[in-house]
Amino acid sequence: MKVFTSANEKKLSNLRLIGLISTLFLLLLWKIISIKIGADIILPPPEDVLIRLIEISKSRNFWQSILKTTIRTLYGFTLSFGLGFITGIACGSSKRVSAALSPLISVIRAIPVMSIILIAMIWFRTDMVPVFVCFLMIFPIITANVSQGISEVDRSLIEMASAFKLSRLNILFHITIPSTIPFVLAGVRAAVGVAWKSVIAAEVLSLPVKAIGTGIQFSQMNLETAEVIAWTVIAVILSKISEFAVEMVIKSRKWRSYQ
Amino acid sequence: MKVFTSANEKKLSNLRLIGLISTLFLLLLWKIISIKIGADIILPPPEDVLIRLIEISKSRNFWQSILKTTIRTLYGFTLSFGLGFITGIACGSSKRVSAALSPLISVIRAIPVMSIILIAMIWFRTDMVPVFVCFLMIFPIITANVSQGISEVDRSLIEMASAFKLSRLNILFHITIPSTIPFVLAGVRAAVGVAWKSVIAAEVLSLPVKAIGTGIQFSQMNLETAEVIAWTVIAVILSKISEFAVEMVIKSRKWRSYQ
Amino acid sequence: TANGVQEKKEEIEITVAVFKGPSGIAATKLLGDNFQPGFNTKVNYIILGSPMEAVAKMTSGEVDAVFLPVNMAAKLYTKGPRFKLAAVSGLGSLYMVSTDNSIKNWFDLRGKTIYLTGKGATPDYLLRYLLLENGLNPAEDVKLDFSAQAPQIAQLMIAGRAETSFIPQPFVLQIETNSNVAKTVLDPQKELLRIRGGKQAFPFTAFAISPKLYENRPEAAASLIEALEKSITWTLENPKEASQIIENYGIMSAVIAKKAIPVSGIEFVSAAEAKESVEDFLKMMLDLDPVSVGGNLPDEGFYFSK
Amino acid sequence: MTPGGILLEDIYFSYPNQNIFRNFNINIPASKVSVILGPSGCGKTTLLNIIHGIITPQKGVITKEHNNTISYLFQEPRLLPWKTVSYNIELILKNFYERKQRQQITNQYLELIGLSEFADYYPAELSGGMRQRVAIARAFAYPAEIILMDEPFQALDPGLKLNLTKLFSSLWIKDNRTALFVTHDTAEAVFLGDEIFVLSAVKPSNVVAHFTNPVPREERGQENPECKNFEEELYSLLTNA
Amino acid sequence: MTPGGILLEDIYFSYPNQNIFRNFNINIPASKVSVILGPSGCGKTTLLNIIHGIITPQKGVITKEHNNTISYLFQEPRLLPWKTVSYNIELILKNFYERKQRQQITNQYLELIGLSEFADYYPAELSGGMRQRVAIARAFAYPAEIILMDEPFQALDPGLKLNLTKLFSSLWIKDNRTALFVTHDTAEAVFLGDEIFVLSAVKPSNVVAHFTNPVPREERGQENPECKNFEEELYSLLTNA
Ligand SMILES: Nc1ncnc2c1ncn2[C@@H]1O[C@H](COP(=O)(O)OP(=O)(O)OP(=O)(O)O)[C@@H](O)[C@H]1O
Ligand SMILES: Nc1ncnc2c1ncn2[C@@H]1O[C@H](COP(=O)(O)OP(=O)(O)OP(=O)(O)O)[C@@H](O)[C@H]1O
Ligand SMILES: [Mg+2]
Ligand SMILES: [Mg+2]
Repeated sequence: MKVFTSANEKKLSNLRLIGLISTLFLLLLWKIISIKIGADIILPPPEDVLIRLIEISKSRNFWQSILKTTIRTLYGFTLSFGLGFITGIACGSSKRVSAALSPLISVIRAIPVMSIILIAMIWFRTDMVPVFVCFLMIFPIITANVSQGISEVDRSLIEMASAFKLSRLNILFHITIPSTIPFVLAGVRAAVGVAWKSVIAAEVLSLPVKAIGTGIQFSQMNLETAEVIAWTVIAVILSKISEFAVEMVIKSRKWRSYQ
Repeated sequence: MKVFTSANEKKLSNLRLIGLISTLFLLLLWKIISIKIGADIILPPPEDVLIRLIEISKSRNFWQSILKTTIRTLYGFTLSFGLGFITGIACGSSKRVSAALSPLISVIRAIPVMSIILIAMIWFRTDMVPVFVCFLMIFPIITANVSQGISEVDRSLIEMASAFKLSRLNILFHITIPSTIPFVLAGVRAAVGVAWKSVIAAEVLSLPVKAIGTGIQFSQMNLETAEVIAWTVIAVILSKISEFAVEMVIKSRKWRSYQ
Repeated sequence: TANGVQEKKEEIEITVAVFKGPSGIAATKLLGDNFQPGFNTKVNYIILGSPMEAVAKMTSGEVDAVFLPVNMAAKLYTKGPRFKLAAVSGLGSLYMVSTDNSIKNWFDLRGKTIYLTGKGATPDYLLRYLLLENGLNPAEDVKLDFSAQAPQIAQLMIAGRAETSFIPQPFVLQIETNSNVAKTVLDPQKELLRIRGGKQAFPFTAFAISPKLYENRPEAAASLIEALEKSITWTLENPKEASQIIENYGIMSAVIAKKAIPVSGIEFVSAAEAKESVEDFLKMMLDLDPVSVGGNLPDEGFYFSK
Repeated sequence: MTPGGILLEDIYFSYPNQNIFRNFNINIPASKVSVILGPSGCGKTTLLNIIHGIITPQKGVITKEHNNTISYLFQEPRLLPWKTVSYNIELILKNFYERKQRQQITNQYLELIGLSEFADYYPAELSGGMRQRVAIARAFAYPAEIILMDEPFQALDPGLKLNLTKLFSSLWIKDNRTALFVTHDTAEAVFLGDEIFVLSAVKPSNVVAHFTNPVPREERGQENPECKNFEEELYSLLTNA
Repeated sequence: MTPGGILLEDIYFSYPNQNIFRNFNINIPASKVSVILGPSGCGKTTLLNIIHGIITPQKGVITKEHNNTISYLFQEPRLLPWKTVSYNIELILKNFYERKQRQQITNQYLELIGLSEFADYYPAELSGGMRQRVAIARAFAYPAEIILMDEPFQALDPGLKLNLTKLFSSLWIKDNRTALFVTHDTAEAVFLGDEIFVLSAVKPSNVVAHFTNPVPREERGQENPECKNFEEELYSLLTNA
């Protein structure tokens, strides 16, 4: 015999607790490894990094670097997402377009960043090079997800639409695009981390005046490992924030499919 | 009035033609840009690169480098795919596991490669560093796709399974995993390019003895741009081959869903 | 072995790290002969990609002798695993190259965009110092662009896409031979001597050794240093053979090594001889940015003596 | 072939692993309601798909008037999960009407199927029968010269079924468009169908029986004994086959 | 409550945007076949889901024997698209039998529903009625003390329907398990049901009528006038409501 009354709230706070414990565990692990390695120059303990983080956060340069890197990442992400989405849709909707674009996409997908950076430097302002690198990394991820999504569109719905003679544009907007949404979301989830990573990596190479990557490189050259990690912590936090934003968007979706 | 007889083969060869034309067009574009830039040291014309490619392909080192880089990429890809898939499934199947792993995954997702490379160098042999970098890039892509896939599993099927009291393991293997396959494929498609790119980029940094990345770096040091591009062409071809392999796997899937 | 006397001490293994790139040239003969110092000390040679990699391995105790920038050596002595300076193996080989031949002195750089590499590394500090000394503010009067690596800067210079760069050998040579307009316009080595009044060009690369080596086997260390001196001399005299060895070890390609050997400032200066110039150089860095040398100058112990 | 009708001659169609039609012939008369009966899996849905043009037979001749617009009620509702009930109907009217008129027509048909209140629901929030009704509304609302329906009144309770068959009948009387539907319900077949085709159980499938409804439309009904007899004849044909 | 039966008391259930049950009560007797009739969208499927435990009412008491195993034939086939027909059935037997026996049972039920030839087909390669039959086989094959069925014989031709109702009857007579099914077909209700519940059209829904079938199981059939009368009574109740 089962009697039902409403009660279902503890779970969420339980999950938060698990997350917290696991974060503390990671910090502990870090502490232990740093003690084991026994060289601050390689891996300083968390508290040193915290102190250093507070120190560097006092400078104006710090905040400007964060701002600039964030702008670059947003820019790179938006650009790649936009172009990747359109290209993915175009390739997925027409075999001809796909055949025509596929050599170009393959090149973008495969070209080593090192090989193209010179050309990028000629074409863009140097502080746009990270944006370009970000594009090279993310564009293929989005395209791949979108075109896989399109190939998974429920064919019975497409059949329905063409039975009712819907225009290609209507099919695109009311069937194809909505069906690819889960794939686009997966792509976005995957791409968010890659975006930060690739922008920062490119900053380390191209060293724009204000940039997290420049901060990392500069500190690394000076063997200020605590500072390197302080910058890293910033990068992780930024990425986490953007992940969170993406999750919010994902959760806001209203409909779900039925069988 | 419509009369039907079988005929449907031209299309494929038509698509191939489009692909060919588009490749030729890219080569032409390259030629034009190289003329416009007017400096072989920045962008030599395609024919120079071809000649150089033939020259370097005569050395044994060339083939060994290709082999080694391929092995590293395969290794990195397989490792990240395996771990990413398992993690994705684990996180997608249980909110607790997800809460527990999420801090670690966020760190892996966000940590700039530069910041961890020092530690990586202590822990791995030099020629494993590219594998590690590849892991850092691809693991989050696969995890993201798998967990999105799980959140899209048709709930009516899960309901059916639990109505028939299927064990968690059976649900996992017979419902969850098959449903995520399209997402895994999307992830794989996206990851293949990233794998090559990140391995080669890491090779440029860590310069293992035999490696495409080392080839690129050496040629660049010698200001042999044609050679840099020759190596790049190799990278593109390798990536293209692996893409093709992935497409074959994707096409071999037997079932399709019905509404 | 070099020494007939059998040591009672048990054998130890030490590892000498050589980098890919110009700094590795100094070690050519050591590598080529697989030089062993004796004194029950077995030496392994490894080739590394970058100083960062060496730093990791030095701290973890995997590397006992290494070539690296002088300020990094100082910092690793004060803050890290107490490596000592055993010798200087390379002097500065940086030059200001430009397609604008109206640049006659450092003040003429005003308003220019200068391409250089390594923010936070020696070239960055040195250029800033020289600009300051010549009455220019590095942050305002010039634009420093770090966005390309040395080979890329060279490519841009040759193609006429960049006007002025502050770049090491052998790229200076490459630019001069491949471009008909770009020329070396300023020599920072000379300028530094002018300003600070020293006798010697500033030290660029240090040969540093670990406590394990200098405490347990000072004799072997001395023998190794001696061999390094010979190696450098031999390399400078036999660039052709040397460059083949360099290529075999994957340090550089032979073609480029042959060009680089005479111009890369490879030179042996013993720790004692170098002490004054090193101190002066570190002082200069310290004044510019204390972080670059680890907050303060290294003490006497930094300079190895047998 | 009468104009507006559909003539299939010598149709050959097979799926990769089985042959459905060989030398199949059927003549669907214009401006009449034709019904297809037949055992599960015999090829009724396949036949509708061929007639519509969704699938192409490997051989054969299909003769129908050019540019005939066709409305299709699929065997499954096939609603867009990400659109509301009303939008699912409105969407297919885009080629024909302005926004205002589309909404008006949508509301009118929602009214007819009794789902006005549920206009803003998503398909996942409906019951099975409700989804089927939305699909019916969509097929009815679509302006077409030919209408194909695959088990239109499945999953509906007897009251609704009665209302909707009557609704179909009254709509049909207005414009007499060519209609072809598949059903398993002999009462429905007798009540609505003018021509009744029965497909065979064995494959390749063929028309094994063809009846013309002896009762004129106005006189059909549960009470009419002639209808009863005809229905019983069909029923016994289907249950013995 | 009789043991093996199911008793729902004062059930309250609502979806986010509508209230389905308020103070809802029903007593499903053990070892009998109960039928639920009711207009489309009134809450029949919801009721089965509550009884099964797939959804939890916001308030109320459900009394059933602990650990009763329940088999459920959903309103939609819910087959796994990536598994063959036979594997779809075999899978749900995993908790009970060894591989050999599973295959044997699967084959036996495929035989009963007439799809032996299609054992290795994927669901997408079946017709609608064939999918429904696979779902029926799955629900029948599952060893359970209670069986819930949501419109079990929909989408089937009259011949099959007759066979399968007879099949159900004969299987049921062997073990007399508690059965509850939803249908829109009054003939089916009268032929199979011992207790017949009719739900109301207006929501919150309630049992508006409850009949006990006056005809004993052995005597039921199309020809029996008592059955006919009972069916007509139900039919007019449903069509007038
Ligand atoms: N997931 C859901 N979310 C919101 N509302 C729902 C959901 N499922 C069903 N409903 C609503 O609950 C009501 C009852 O649905 P239910 O499926 O129980 O009807 P039913 O009696 O089985 O109808 P049918 O005979 O058409 O299958 C309907 O009005 C429907 O709109
Ligand atoms: N996509 C497909 N691939 C392979 N075989 C198919 C496919 N669709 C249908 N079939 C086969 O074709 C035959 C006829 O299917 P169809 O859907 O036309 O039957 P139907 O007469 O509509 O049956 P029902 O009354 O059950 O809906 C079936 O045996 C089925 O297995
Ligand atoms: Mg059908
Ligand atoms: Mg229902």
